[in-house]
Amino acid sequence: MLTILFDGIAYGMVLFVLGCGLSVTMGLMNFVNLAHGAFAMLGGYVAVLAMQRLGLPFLASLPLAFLAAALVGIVLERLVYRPMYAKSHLDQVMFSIGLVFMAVAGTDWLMGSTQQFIRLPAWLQGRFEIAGIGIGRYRLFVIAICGLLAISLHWGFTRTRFGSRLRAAVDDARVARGLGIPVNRLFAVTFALGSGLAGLGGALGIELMGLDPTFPLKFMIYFLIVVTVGGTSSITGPFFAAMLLGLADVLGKYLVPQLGAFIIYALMVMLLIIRPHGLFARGRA
Amino acid sequence: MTHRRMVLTGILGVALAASADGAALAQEAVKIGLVLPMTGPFASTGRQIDAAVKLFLAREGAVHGGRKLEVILKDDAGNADATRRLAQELVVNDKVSVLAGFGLTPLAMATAQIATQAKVPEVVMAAATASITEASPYIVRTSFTLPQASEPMADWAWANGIKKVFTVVTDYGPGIDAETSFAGKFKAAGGSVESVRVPLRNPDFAPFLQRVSEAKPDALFVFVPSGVGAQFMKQFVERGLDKAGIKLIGPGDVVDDDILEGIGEVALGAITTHHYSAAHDSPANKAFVADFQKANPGMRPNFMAVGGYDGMRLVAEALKATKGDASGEKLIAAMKGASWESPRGPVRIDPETRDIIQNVYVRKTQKVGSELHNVEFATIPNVKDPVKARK
Amino acid sequence: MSAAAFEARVREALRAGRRWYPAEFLFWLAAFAAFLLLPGQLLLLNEVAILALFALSLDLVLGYAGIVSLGHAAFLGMGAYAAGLLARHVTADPLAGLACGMAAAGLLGLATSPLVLRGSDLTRLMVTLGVALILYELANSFASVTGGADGLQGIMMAPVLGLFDFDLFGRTAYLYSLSVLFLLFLVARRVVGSPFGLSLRAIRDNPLRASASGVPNGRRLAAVYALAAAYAGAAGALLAQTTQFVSLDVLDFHRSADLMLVLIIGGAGYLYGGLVGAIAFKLLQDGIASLTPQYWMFWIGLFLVLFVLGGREVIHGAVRAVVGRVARFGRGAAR
Amino acid sequence: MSAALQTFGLCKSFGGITATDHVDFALAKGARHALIGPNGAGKTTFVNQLTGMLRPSSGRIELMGEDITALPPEARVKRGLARTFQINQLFATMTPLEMIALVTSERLGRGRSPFRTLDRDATLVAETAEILTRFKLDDIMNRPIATLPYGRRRQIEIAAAFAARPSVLLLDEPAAGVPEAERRELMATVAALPEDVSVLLIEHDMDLVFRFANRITVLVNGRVLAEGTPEAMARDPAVRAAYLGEAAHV
Repeated sequence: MLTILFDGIAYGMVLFVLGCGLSVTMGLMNFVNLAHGAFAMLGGYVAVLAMQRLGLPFLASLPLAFLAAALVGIVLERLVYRPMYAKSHLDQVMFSIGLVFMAVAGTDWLMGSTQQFIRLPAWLQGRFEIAGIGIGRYRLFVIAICGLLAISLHWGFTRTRFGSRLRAAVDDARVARGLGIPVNRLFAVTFALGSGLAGLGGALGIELMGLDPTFPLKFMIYFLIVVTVGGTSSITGPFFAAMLLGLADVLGKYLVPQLGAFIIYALMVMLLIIRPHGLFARGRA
Repeated sequence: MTHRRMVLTGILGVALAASADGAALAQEAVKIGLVLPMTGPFASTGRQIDAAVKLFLAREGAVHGGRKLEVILKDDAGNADATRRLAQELVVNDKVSVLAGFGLTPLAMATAQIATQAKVPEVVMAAATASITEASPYIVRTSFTLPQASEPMADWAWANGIKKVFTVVTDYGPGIDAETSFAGKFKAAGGSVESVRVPLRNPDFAPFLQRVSEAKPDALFVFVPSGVGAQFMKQFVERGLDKAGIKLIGPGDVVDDDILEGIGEVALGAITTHHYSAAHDSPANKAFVADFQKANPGMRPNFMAVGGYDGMRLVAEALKATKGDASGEKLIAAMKGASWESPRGPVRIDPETRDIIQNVYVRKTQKVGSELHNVEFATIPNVKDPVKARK
Repeated sequence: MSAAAFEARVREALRAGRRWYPAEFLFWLAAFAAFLLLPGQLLLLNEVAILALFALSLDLVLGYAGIVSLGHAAFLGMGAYAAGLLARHVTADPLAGLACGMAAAGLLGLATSPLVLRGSDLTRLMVTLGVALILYELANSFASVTGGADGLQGIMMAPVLGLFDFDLFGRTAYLYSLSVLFLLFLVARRVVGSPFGLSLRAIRDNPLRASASGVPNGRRLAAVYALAAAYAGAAGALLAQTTQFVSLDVLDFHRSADLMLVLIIGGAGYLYGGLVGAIAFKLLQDGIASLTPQYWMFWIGLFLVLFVLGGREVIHGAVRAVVGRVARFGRGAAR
Repeated sequence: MSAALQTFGLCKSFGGITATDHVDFALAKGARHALIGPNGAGKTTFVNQLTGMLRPSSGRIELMGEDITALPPEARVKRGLARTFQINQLFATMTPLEMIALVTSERLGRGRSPFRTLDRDATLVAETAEILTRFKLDDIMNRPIATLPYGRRRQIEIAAAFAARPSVLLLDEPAAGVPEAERRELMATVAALPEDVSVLLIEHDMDLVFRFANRITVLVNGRVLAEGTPEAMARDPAVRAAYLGEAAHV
């Protein structure tokens, strides 16, 4: 039972790293980027390629996944995302779905439709037991990395100058602009960071979630739940949302396997019923 | 005429046709409508079969029974509505004499009515739920049925000292088939079985495997669609279930040849029962595998490929028997009871059920040279689909 | 000008909204003539008609009431399963199935409308998506009823009106779907031009003023949402009946996404948008799929991106130009 | 004489800020009443509560003696309470004709009928024509509202409110932003409203207020500072200090 909790935490951690970038970009530009998962997939494939073709070790492929996704994030933000900010939510949704479709088909074309795999180094394989709780080494590794990331992100968000500017911009972009905060550049940086984190999450998640060209579609709803439930004004919100989601998903499947994925969707709709306006709302008067 | 939908014609034997006898040239080609998932999550099935069909035409020529075979390939992306419409269009507009392909059970089932209505044989090359051939008198199968592959596993497991089994199957037709047939047979032998079903769209097996680990069975019987096997195997090992002494058994889908290298060494030691392994030790198979890999570098033929290859063979044999008469009733009559030597071993179409009768092999996943293979070590000859055999 | 004369002018101006244009006659004439002119394409045409009905449904909520939805497939699926199950277990009569599908989907729309009507566009997108996903999982989980991932097999339909049997060539299927589409279109046309329809436009334009003008926004939106759901249910029922098969795919996300695409191609808010979009979409899908059968998704995606990035004006300009030319031609012919 | 519209201890607070503070207010039947106050005095918040766009924190609102505190805006419209907005709230894609027809059709209870037609409804046509004539919108009735000049749109704003045939009409700064030349005509329209309609005018322009109103309420910091005839208000030292004085200096 406790092992399951541990698994759920690991799962939630990966979801957090995957989704937190989305929540910040959504909060900052009020932009619905359904293509966020495509960046995660990109990171995953970069990691796979780095290991298979270049023969890099697993640990070295992780930063590469981050950098590649971040880089593509910067370029795309400049070229195609920027004109989208002023458009309606509907347009944004259509646009990002289009990107997802392109990413899915393009990846299929380049990489084939089969599942991709990585070989973990030996020290990350297998498991050990502490007080009767089976602990997977890899999951522990994931929790450690993601935990560190979460803490440093939280620190960066609340304690640094960048963070305070970011928070000001999320709160009210117009006022922030008036105060001389370069919101556009701030956003570009955040977008890159968020994409990069998604890429890293994608690479970390290969072992837990699998990786194939349909990844962005399969996990889109998970990211959206993280953002929806967690809100967009902090790091802690999405963090707890991701934990909740990871635990609910894993526990639900463990306890009532026949209901499968039903549980998390029901959870989401219930949350929406309870706080329909709480979504994306940032305590406006 | 359908200029609208330019078709991907899979003819490789154009050159061969030139050297064929004059009668064949005079007669119209026999069109085979091949409907496969070439995109989407099951695209690997489609690509294997497509490659095998092309290989058949290249190796055996396009002319059989005095008629030229012309393959029209359509992509249904694994979507049953599309399969049905494409099949219907193939029958109505392209006037195909045979429908073939069908990567998944729902896709084959959705087309059954069309086969019946149009009196066109439907050659199922992949889908493996037992009941498919009962959906229409025009359905013939050259793949396998899951009960066919699963029941021998129950016998082997019981005979090898396994008493308690936990089954994990994907929650759709084939999975349920595998679970019920295995559990039925194993329980009848005296074993005990616990079961969970995993939703088709399920990324994380951890919670299900955790249940398995707590139940401490002697063996874990698993069926998942072929692409998903790798993830399952990895988590199985990561969870330490192999070290806990739990054997991994099941029909061969989980250690699919196509992805076995990707699964890696975690697959070592899995015991599976299946009708085909690329490592099957026969001259026919060695040649088949070699030619396949020459035509498709980097791809290893799996049980889907052999199903596609034999599907073409079946059509060719039937045409030979009817002397080129491609009317549906004649063809289906000729297909019943047809037998030939396949890369997988001797096979025969059961005249009563139109399902395939074939050997089922017990295999162990091992290293052969530098590659991973499912090495066969026991053979159960001439297995009929047990579900229909009992009726 | 006398009061009576002015009243007559007002009446005339109010009637203008629901007057039939010659181009419309041409459109429907062409649709029915396609039955004779394109006998080899009836299966595709049947799909176009069903997609058009589905798009009409989304146009009612999006174009006329301004509700964005990413989960319209929920109603399509509901209608399809309801009609399919009725055919399997109760009666094989197509019209009964159609009514059943519409009723089931309409009720689902009514039941979920309170969820959808609160909150912002973003919330609506999420909730509609969530509802569709839940329905998908429900259909998947209750395999004993729905057939789960294997699909609902063994639907046999009786002849339409007891006279026209469904044939392999899709003749009955197309005429049946087209007739249902046409009738429901007439109803929609009437509804849109009614006081009710006017109040929907009011809500879409300015909800604040609408409620200050005495329009009960919530109830009106709920009503049109349920109506649109019933339309989508009808599309689902047609799909189930003409293919005699229902799979989980009817509830899949890509159905909702494709539908959005259909409507943005055709343009929302003038009823014909969905119809024109459906024709364009199917031709596009078919054309692309035949050129690159494996990667049509890529081109659809690219199309979407370019469309939003600035192609919309171009396409709608072209559509308007063609429609305008046809309309002028039609008027000329009418004289 | 009983009041057309009356509030009892009306309060509204947002977080820590009290925008409406125990307001007891009565609008007499047939009155020409003005509500004035400096910027941020809570005038619009007060109106929004009267019409149901905002829910009061506490207190009661009565229309013609009936408690309407909990009713939604559209129900209040049905009971005869209509308003205009400080910033035009129009249906941008409609024509003036359609907008007036909409309000009329809702007043006549036609709005829930999906199968009626607008043009075959003689009552609806007659009423719509009457409103269009009264507000001199007949020449532009078929042009999209979004294309009309601001002054005309301001007229439509009032016409749309009036088309609901209210017994109480709340005008929220009707002349705001209207150029001087058109202002006269606009106020003439307001002055020409039938006498049986009770009108509450929220206005900044003291000139307008004194020309139009026979009673004035001064709202400051969400509280009623004073109420009385225009003359009395003009003399009231507290009012002068709080508001008029300021205005005079501007």
